[in-house]
Order: sequence, then C-alpha cells, then structure tokens
Amino acid sequence: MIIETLLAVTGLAALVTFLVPDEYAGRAAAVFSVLPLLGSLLLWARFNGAGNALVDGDVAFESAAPWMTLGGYKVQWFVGLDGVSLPLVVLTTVLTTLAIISAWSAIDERQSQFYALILFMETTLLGVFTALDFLLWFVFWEAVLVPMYFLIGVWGGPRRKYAAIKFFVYTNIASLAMFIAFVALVLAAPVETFSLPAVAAALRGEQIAGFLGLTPDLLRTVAFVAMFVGFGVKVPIVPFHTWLPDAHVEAPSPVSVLLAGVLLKMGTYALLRYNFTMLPETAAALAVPIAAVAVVSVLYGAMLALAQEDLKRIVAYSSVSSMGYVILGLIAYTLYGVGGATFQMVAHGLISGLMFMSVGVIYHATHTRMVGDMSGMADRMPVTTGILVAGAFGYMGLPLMAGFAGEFFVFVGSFGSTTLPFAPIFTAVAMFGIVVVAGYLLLAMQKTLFGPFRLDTDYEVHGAPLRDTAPLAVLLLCIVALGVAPDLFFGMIKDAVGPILQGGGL
Amino acid sequence: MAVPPSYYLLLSAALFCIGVAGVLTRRNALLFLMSIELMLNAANVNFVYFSQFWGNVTGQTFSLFVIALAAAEVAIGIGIILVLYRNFDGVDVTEATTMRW
Amino acid sequence: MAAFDFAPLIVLLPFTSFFVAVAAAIWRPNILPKGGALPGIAATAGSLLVSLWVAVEVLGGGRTAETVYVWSTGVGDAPELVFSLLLDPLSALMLLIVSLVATLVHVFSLGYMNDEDETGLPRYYAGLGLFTASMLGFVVAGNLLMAFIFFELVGLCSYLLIGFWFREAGPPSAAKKAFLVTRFGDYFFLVGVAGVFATFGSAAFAGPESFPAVAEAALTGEASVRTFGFGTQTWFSVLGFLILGGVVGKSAQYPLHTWLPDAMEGPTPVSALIHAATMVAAGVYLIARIYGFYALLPTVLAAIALVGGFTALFAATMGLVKREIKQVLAYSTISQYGYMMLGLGAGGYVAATFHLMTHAFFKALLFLGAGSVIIAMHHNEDMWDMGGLRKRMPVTYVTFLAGSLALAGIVPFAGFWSKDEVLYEALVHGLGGSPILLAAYGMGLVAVLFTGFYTFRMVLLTFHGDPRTELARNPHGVGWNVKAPLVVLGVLATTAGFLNMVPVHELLGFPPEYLHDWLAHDGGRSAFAGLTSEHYGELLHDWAGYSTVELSAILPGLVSLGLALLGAGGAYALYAGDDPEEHTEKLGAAKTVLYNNYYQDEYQVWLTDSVVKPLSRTMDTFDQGVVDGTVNTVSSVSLFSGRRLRRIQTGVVSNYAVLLTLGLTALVLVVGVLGGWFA
Amino acid sequence: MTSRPRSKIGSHLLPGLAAVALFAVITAAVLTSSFGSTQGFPADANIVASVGRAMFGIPGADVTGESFLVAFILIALALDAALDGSLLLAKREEDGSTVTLLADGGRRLFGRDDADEEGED
Repeated sequence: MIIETLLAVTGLAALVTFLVPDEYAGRAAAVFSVLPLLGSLLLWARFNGAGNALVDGDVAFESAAPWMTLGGYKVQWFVGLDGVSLPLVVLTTVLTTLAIISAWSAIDERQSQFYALILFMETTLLGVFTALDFLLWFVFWEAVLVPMYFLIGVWGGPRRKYAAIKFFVYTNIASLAMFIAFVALVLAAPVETFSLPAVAAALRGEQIAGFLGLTPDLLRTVAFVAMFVGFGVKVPIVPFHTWLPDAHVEAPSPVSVLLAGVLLKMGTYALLRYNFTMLPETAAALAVPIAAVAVVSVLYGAMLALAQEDLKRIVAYSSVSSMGYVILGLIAYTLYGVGGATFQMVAHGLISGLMFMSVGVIYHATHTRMVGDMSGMADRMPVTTGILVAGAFGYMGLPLMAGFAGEFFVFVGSFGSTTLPFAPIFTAVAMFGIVVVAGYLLLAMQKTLFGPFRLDTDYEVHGAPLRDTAPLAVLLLCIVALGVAPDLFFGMIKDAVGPILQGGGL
Repeated sequence: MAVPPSYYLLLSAALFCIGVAGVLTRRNALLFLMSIELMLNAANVNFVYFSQFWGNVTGQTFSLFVIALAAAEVAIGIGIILVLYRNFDGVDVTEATTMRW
Repeated sequence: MAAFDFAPLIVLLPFTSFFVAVAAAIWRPNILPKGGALPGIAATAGSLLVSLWVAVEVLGGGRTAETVYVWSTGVGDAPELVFSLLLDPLSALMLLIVSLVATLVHVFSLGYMNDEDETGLPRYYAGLGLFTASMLGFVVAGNLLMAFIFFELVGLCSYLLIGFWFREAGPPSAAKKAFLVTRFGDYFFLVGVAGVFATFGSAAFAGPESFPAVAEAALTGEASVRTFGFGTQTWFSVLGFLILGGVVGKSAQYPLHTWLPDAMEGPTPVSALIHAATMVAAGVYLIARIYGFYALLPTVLAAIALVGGFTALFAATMGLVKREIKQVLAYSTISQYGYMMLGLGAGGYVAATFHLMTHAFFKALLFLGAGSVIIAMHHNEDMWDMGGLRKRMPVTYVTFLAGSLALAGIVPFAGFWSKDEVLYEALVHGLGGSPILLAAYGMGLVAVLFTGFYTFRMVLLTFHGDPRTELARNPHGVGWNVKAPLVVLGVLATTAGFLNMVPVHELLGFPPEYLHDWLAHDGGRSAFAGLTSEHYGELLHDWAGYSTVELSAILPGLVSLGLALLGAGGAYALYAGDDPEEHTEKLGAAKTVLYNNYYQDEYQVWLTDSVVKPLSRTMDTFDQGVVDGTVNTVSSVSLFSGRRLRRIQTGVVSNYAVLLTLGLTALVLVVGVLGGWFA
Repeated sequence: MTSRPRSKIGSHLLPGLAAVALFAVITAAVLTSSFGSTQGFPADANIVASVGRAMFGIPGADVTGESFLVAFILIALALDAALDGSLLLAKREEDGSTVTLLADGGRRLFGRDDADEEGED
C-alpha cells in the first residue's frame, strides 16, 4: 500500500499547493515535496525485491486491484518496484525537492500554479516508474506531458509557445506509434491481461500469433522498431532529438532540471522495460543498427554541443550524448552493460540536474546565458563557479563521481559484449565522446567562468545566496557519494538486471 | 383499387425536392422559411399515408405534432429574419456573411 | 607487517588536508594559519614518514597486494571492481620520491606563495593536497581501474593548479589545453582498460591471476583469453599501444607534448611538483608497473624506445633557443622523460626507474631554483634580463649548479649515472639482437650534447656575467623556506647517483648496485615473483627477443661524459664573459623553427580551430536545417492544409445547404449501392 | 424601356440541380423497391376519435396508436418557448436601439446606435 499512499500524498500536495497564496507557495511546496522524498527513502530502506519485476522476480511493495475489463482484456491497478525502478523513484523525488527549492528565486509570478504543476508532474512521474500494468503506465506516461506543456508554455522564455507545442506534439505522436505497436503485440500474444509481467512472459516464451497479416517474427520486428522510435523520441535519439534543445532553452531552469533529470529517463526506462526485456531476440537481431544509432547519438550530440553559444543548449545537447551511452549499454546485454546503462540514467539525472541548476543561478544573476556575453564569473560568484566546475567535471566522467561510474560500467560491459557484433569498435568510437565532452565543456567554462570579469548585460553580479547554492551542494554530494560507492544503487540494479542478460561477456 | 404506395412516396419526394430547390436557389431568407414549410409538409404526406398503410393511427397523430413544431419553427424563423433585417438592411442571405473563416 | 596496515594512511592524510583546506576556502578563508599550508605540510610529512616505514618493511622482504575497498561487487562471471593496495619495491621507491618532493614543495610554497602574499591560498593548498593524495593513490594502485581513476584525478589537479591565477587570460587557457591534450591520451588509455577487462576479466597487477601473468600464460597456451579475432600477441600489442597512448599523453612524449610548456603558466612550485617530478612521471611509472605485460610485446617496446629517443632529441633541440628559464626547464623535462621511455623500451627496466628517481630530484631542484630566481626577479622569467645573480644568491646558485651538473650528466652527479645506464642498456640491447634500438641510442646520445649546451647556457645567462637589468642588480631576498628545500634537493642531486654506479661497480666491484638488488628480489613471496626485474629479464629474452652482448660499461660512460662536457664547453664559449649577446641569430631560419617548437602548437591549434570547430558548426547548421527542418515542414504541411480547408466556411447559408443536399444524395447512393442496387 | 419586375432567376440556378439529383435518387429508390399490401383501416372505424384517444393515451380507440401524452406536454412547452423567443427577438431596446449583433469575440459589429443618423429603420 505504500506506493498508493506515496502517489496519493504527492497528488494531494499538488492540489493543496494550488490553493496556497503565491508568496507562500514556494515554501509550502518544498515542505510538501519532502513527504514523497521521505516516502521514497523509506521504500529504499525497506526494499526487499529480488530479480526483474517483468521476468518472474518478486516485486517489492506489490499491490494489484482490478480496474476494468477492456474487450475481454483485464486491466488492473498494478504497481510495484524492483531494482531498476526504485533508483529512478528516488532520483525523481530528490530532484523534485531540489528543483522546487531552486525555483524560489527563479520563479516570481503565479508561483502557486507553478509549484502545483511541478508536484502534479512528480505524481505522474512516480506513477510511470511504479506502474506494472500497460494501460495504467500509459495513462501516467501521457499525463506527464500535460504539466510539462504548461510549465514550458507559461513560465518559459521568449519562444516558449513554439517549444511547448513542439515538445507536446512530438512526444505525443511518438507515444501513439508505441501504443499501437504494443497493443498489437498484446493482441497477438496468448494473454488476456495488460499486466506487464504476464505479457513479458508470453512474449519471451511461446510463439505469438500473426496479426493484421504480419507473420509473428515480422510483427515482433515491426513492433520493436515502432516502440524503439516511440521511446527514442523521449530518450532522445539523434534523428528525433530536435525538440530537446528548444524545450530546454525556453523552459525555466527548475523545469529543465526535471526535464533533463527525469523525463529523459522515462524513455530509457521504457526501452529497458519493453524493448530489451520483452523482445530480446529481436533486439539482438537489430543490435548493429541500434548500436550505430547509439554511437551516432554520442558523437553527433557532442559535436553539436561544441558549436553552441547558449549554455543551456550546450547542456541540452550533451544530454543527447550521454543518453547515447545508455542505449549502447542496453544493447550490450551484459551485466555491466545493461546495469551500467541503468546506473548511468540515475547518474546523468543528477549531473545534468546540477548543471542546469547552476546555469540557472548564473542566469538569474547575469540575465544572460550566452557564452560570449560574460567572462570571469569565478571572480564574482566563487561558490557557484566551484560547483559548476565540479558538475562539468562530473559530466566529463571524472572518476569518483557518478558520471564516471556509469560510463565506465557501460564501456567495460559493452566492450566485451557477444550479442553486439563488432562490440569493441562501437565502444571505442563511442568512448571518443569523452574527449569531445571535455572539449566543449572546458571551452565554455573557460570563456564564461575564468579570465577577467566582463558582462555585456551590465547587471550587478554578486555571490549567489545560500538558498540557491544549497541545492547545488546537496546534488554535488549525491553525485560524489554515488561515484565513490556506486553499489548504493548498483547492487540492486545488478540483481534486477541479471535475468534479462544474453550472451557472454562481462 | 388502392393507390400503389410508390405514388405517395413520389409525391412526397417531389414536394421535398421542390422545397430543397427553393432553399438552394433563392436568396431571400423569408423564402427559406416557406421552402422549409414545404419540406415539412412533404414529410407529413408520408406520415399520413403510412399511417393508413400500416392501419395504425400513430402516423396521423405524429403529423399533427409536426405541424405544431413547424409553427414554432416559423415563429422563431421570422424573429431571426427580423433581426437579420435590422442588422443587414435586407434579408438577402448572400450579404450577411460575417460568420465565416 | 604493521606498516602495511597504516599504508592507506599515506593516501588519506593528504586527502584530509585537502578537505580541511576546501572547508576553509568555503567558510572562513582566513582561519587557517598560513592559508592552509600547515595542514598540507603536516599531511605530506606524515605520508613521507609512513612511506619510509613501508620502505623499511619492503626492504625486509615485505610485500602486500590486498583489497582495500570493493567498488562494485561482481555477479556471476562479471569481475569485481576493487581498490587494492600494492606495495612492492617499485611502489615503495616511488612513494618515497613523491612524498619527499611533495613535502619540499609544500615548504617551498610557503616562501613562493605566502611571502608574496597571494590571495586564494586555501584553494591553492587544497589543490596541492588533492594532487598529492591522487598521485600517492596512483602509486599504490593495485589494478588498472584504480590506476586510471587516480590518473584522471591527477589530471584534474593539474588543471586546477595550472589555472590557479584564473583572473588573467593565460592560465585558464593553458589549463584547458593541458587537460584536453592529456584527456586525448587518456581516451586511448580508457579503451585499453576496457580492453584489458574484456580480455582478461581482471586488471590486477600482482598475483597469479594478474593480467600480465595471465597474458604470459595465454602466450604459452596454458590460459585462453578472448582476443576478438586477432592473434594473441597482436591483440596484446594493440592493448599495449592503447595504454601507451595514455602514457604518451601524461608524460608529454612526442605527439602530445605541447601542453607541458604552456603548463608553466601555473605557479612554479606546481611546475616543480607536478610538471617535473610526479605527474609527468605517472606515465613512465605505469609502464614500469605493468612491465611484465610490456615485456611480452617486442613491437610495442621498439615503439616506446623510438618515441623516447626521438622525444629526447626533439625536445633538447627546442630547449636551445628559449628565453624564459621555465621554458628551458619544461623542454628539458620532456627530453629527460624521453630518456626514461628509451630506457623502458630498450629493456633497461632498472635503468629507467633509476633515471626516474634521479630526474625527480634534480628537476624539482632546478624548478625550485628557478622559482627562487623568479621571486628575486619579481616574476620576470626572461633570462636576458638576469645575469650575475651568483653573488647575491649564493645558496640558490650552488644548489642550481648542482642540479644543472646532474641534468647535464657530469660524473659525480646523479644525472650521469642514471642517464649513462639508460644509454648503456640501449646500446647493449641494440647490439644484442634488435638493431632498431641503436637508432634510438644514437638520438639519445646526440641529445646529451644539446642537454649539456642548454643547461649551461641557462646557468651562465642567469648567474654569471654582469647584471643586465636594475632588478638583477639588487634582487629581492628569499627566506629559509625557499633555501631549505633547495639544499635538501641539492644534496640528493649529488648523492642519489651512488645508489647504482654500474661502471664503478664493474671496475672496482665494491659499491653494490643497490637499486638492482632492490628491484630484483621478490622477498621470498612467490606471488610477487612476476614483479621482479629478473623475471622481466627472462620475459624480455624469451618473448621480446632482447639479448645483451657482453660490453664493459666504462667506454659508453666515457663517451656520454665527453659529449656532455663538449656541450657545456660550447655553451661556456658562447655565453661566458660579462656581456654575452644572443647567438641564436647565427642559426638563421633554424632559429624561427626551433623558437616556434617546430610549429607543433600551431598545427594542433589549427586542427581544433579550423577543422573541428567548423565541422561542428556545419553539423549544427545541418541539424537545424535538415533534421529540424523536416520536423517544421511536417508541421507546416498541416498548417497549410488547415488554411486551405478553412475556406469552405464561406458564410453563405445556401452553400451549406447545397453541401448538405449533396451529402444526403451521396449517402443514399452509397447505401443503395452497398444494398445491392446495381450489383 | 419599361422596367417591369423581372424575376431574379439567374446564375445561381446551379444549386437547384442538387435538389433534382436528390429527387432522382429517391425516385430510383422508391421505384425499385417493392412494398407490401396496404392494410388500411377498417371501414367503420372512427378514425378521428382514435386519433383523439391516441393523442392523450386514452384506451378504447377503434384503431390502435401509441400514446402521445408526453409529446403533447412537450410540444406545448415548445410552442410557449417559441412564442417567448420570437417576442424577445422582435423587441426593441428601451433606448430604441435594436438587438445588436455581436460577433468575433464580443466586438460590436453592426446594429444601429442612435448616433449614426443616416441608418433608416
């Protein structure tokens, strides 16, 4: 029952924050968001799940209740946690609380609605990571878009309408493709329910029937590709990434913290849960194109970031690059590959959250994000600069920080993978990304942070107040903690990822 | 010898199509109302005939209601045309085109 | 064995000084006495003491390779990633060197930074503390993962310390360049690490299941490893070259050396500690650490020897024409590390380690000497503005002279013994069976000449002749905290050579070659047999085809001594006297080439600025234009069609009526047809 | 040239064809379909009385028919509403201006205020 209470509490908090007058909304929202945070930590403490929820592992905090029957198919309220979803739940609650605190100085109009929408989005995000029934999961999946649309559309930057609409329509069309594909699979599979473990068992197990004239294998491939594209837009994978920079640049910084920190992970989490768990043979058959897409995402995203002038666009494109590593890890199908990919999701969530927050603090002080407009921030904002430099190095994969742990596991895992042909070449080429990442981050830092102080938008710049730097410091501590002791999350991830591995390699 | 049913149907179809033609070709709003009356009465013809055809009096009673409704419809129609006239200095339908794309 | 329980303390002490300094920097910058120097000095001194204790323990035959911390538990056949401590003669020796130089540099920083009342001292000492901790961590690393982790951390610290004076424009860009070039090398190293894990399943250095031992077993066919479709030896050579990439980046060898001269933007104690003695040595130490693996790969060894020899000569030539004292020393560092690589490549494992040790001492001495000269000259580094400092700064002069003699390789001083042994090993192995080493030996020999020349040019210009500027006439005095480290290092520079006097031992036989014995025994523990120089000798002989020819060490020693004296004499001839003038014009066109370092910087900057940058800009325009373009065109199609369809709402009621009627007729027709009207 | 009233039949006859087409289709449908025999009413049945009884659902009619009682009430209401509606539409404002036609988001489009004199009633 804990998960239901967690969702209910967060939803209730959203409603109540809606009614709180504007000037107290920030404080109230922060207090309310502590509840789900404590809830998720409690879940973490008493986590007793084992194995993968979809492949006959025993699900922690599992609870199911009949909801409706849809044309002979049983649809349930079925929620539960396993080693893959728990870290993401903790990541969501931590990032939301910190984003709310960092929003105190960033948002100064219609605060109550802003915080209500953030808390509502947190509810739907928690729903996405805990739902184990397809339709229930899809409801939460779509429900996330609504608050995010308003958050970007109302409080965003100059081109916010364009960005919000593009984000919404792009993701919605993708979800449509994915929905059709999965329902086709369910209809073809000998199963009368939408519950993911049952469907997974059916798809992994016996032969599924043909559907709409497609032979079973062709159906699996078409469904796999459709779902891959559907989730790929969310991840984002290279050809479908163009909504991300616009959404990030126009979104206020607390919102882009959540957008980069958690929403991108919905895509990769779904890929892991649907594509790579339920259709392993098809994934192995399509290994080379997927790995190619991953490597292109890494290098293409990094090269684009090199050409940007806006700090937020740089961090946005580097999210594209980091997510490429996750895809590479997933397709490797080795313990360190898939486990590392899941860990990289959490690590990237924290690090990109930190980067966006610190860029937001600098923007709040200087009112510009253009690399060319300012230099020598270290002179005036030493603490923020220090944390931004630490975050940037975290991004580059500096050891003893979460980024390195994630990337190193993926590299070791995918280098020796046997399911992926030419695995060493793909990995070696993808690893070149760490040089390009170092290149553009150092370049941007040198232009904006170091050198003599100069600011084109002549605002009076002084050190950021404690309430801005405190969330940054907390995030940095989390990143270092995960970097030094990855087994905090990596232990349960390895346990959950074990059953779905394929082929040899470590 | 009873009149074969198709005649009645043809009669009511003719009446109906004349009404439609009236609506389509004319530009005066009042004539629209007249044509609509014609179309409604075409329907009544059918009702009455089939009442007799099925030997059931429902058709006839229903045609009475149709007539009543036609009356209400005309009342409102005339009111609207009055307002149309006041606002567009005439009842020519092709000029009152402000409600468009 | 008690010492080994305290061994982790070596790494943790500087770490705590780092935390103390960072905490101070954030909350109350001025509560720490001397800006955080004292905790730093205490920590490094503590590490020095524990290292001494460990060295004594190792001398007594103690060895250990124990896991200290499990980073990620292995499940099934996936390996367990751990932090492990490896203490054996090589790492004990390196621990001594690093902690000693770090302590001296901390003391020197008191004079260099505090007395010059620099701001942001806690940040400086935090960086120094973190660096010392990471370097010591790298030295005691027991597997390749831990080595890579501290390899990168050391790179970070050099970034932070080079960019210490971030308010000017120079240091940050130098720091960025240093980190990027070494990062480029570390990329290959990381691919190598991933390759080793994928091939051998574990990356431990010591013990029977260490990857050099498994590699050796795989070559003899006893063990089977994944070789990704290559022959075993070829795949191991690929791994060897990959790890070599990281080494070349960090030890500033030929292609990736351009960052070191720019790294001189950082404070001089940093240059002394990081860019002379320790971090740059990390690459060479790494090869020495896994020499059991490299000894199996003749091609890689030959490549190392060639790169080393070439870099020695290449950097020495560039050192001839430099104007700033630190630039000369920077190029000399690159050149000396070329020698060490030559030594490793030529099978002279002990010789290279010996040169690594002596170089650490006399190069740190030279840098600190340059530091005290810079203090005296109020941060003016141009040698042509100095001159005649001999009389006003006797202690610095004497110690600097000792360091220079050691660097040039003049007999009693440390440099001669170690450099000569490297050249001797190269000659002996070259004649023995692999003639390619002779080419490297030749380049190394010529470099001795240039080394002698630029060293004494530097000494003459700074200390001899008449003071050429007002500043040189009455230089600003330096305190004890500058002189003490100089004296300690001066003594070491003169006496360190006696550890391993090969020619003397061959002639007289009585001073034993301590270093050879130190590195040769496994202290009775068979698990560490794989890490001894004897074992390496066998491997070299069996797998790399290296064999030595019987040749006395006296003659080559005399040849290299003669060349060094020749170089020194040349410098004396040109630059002695009261008012030496620039002789570099005589070199004509060669001067500009040398002065611009063979345009290495230019082509690397050109590579980034006019190849990578425009490429990324074109990719960006492609991305905005094509990829984003398709998305926008799809949306504009729907917008356009929406605009066209809108026109159907004409506003005329009759039109709607017509559409209604046509719709009805069509409907009736369809129902009719479907109902079988005409079919 | 006498100006006799001439009917404004002209170019807009084209839509009339749609009505003709509809007629054609319906006649086609009617002619091709066959109907049963008419049952007709019994000769002596009192049709009008049964209509009256069917109107209010009173049993005992000669010819059966559904009860229209509810329909009767509803049509009464409808007629009443229609009457009120037409009155409302035709009513003039107290200040003499007619019901203005609002369109396009409340912007006053037409309707004569007292201000513009030239508009005739």
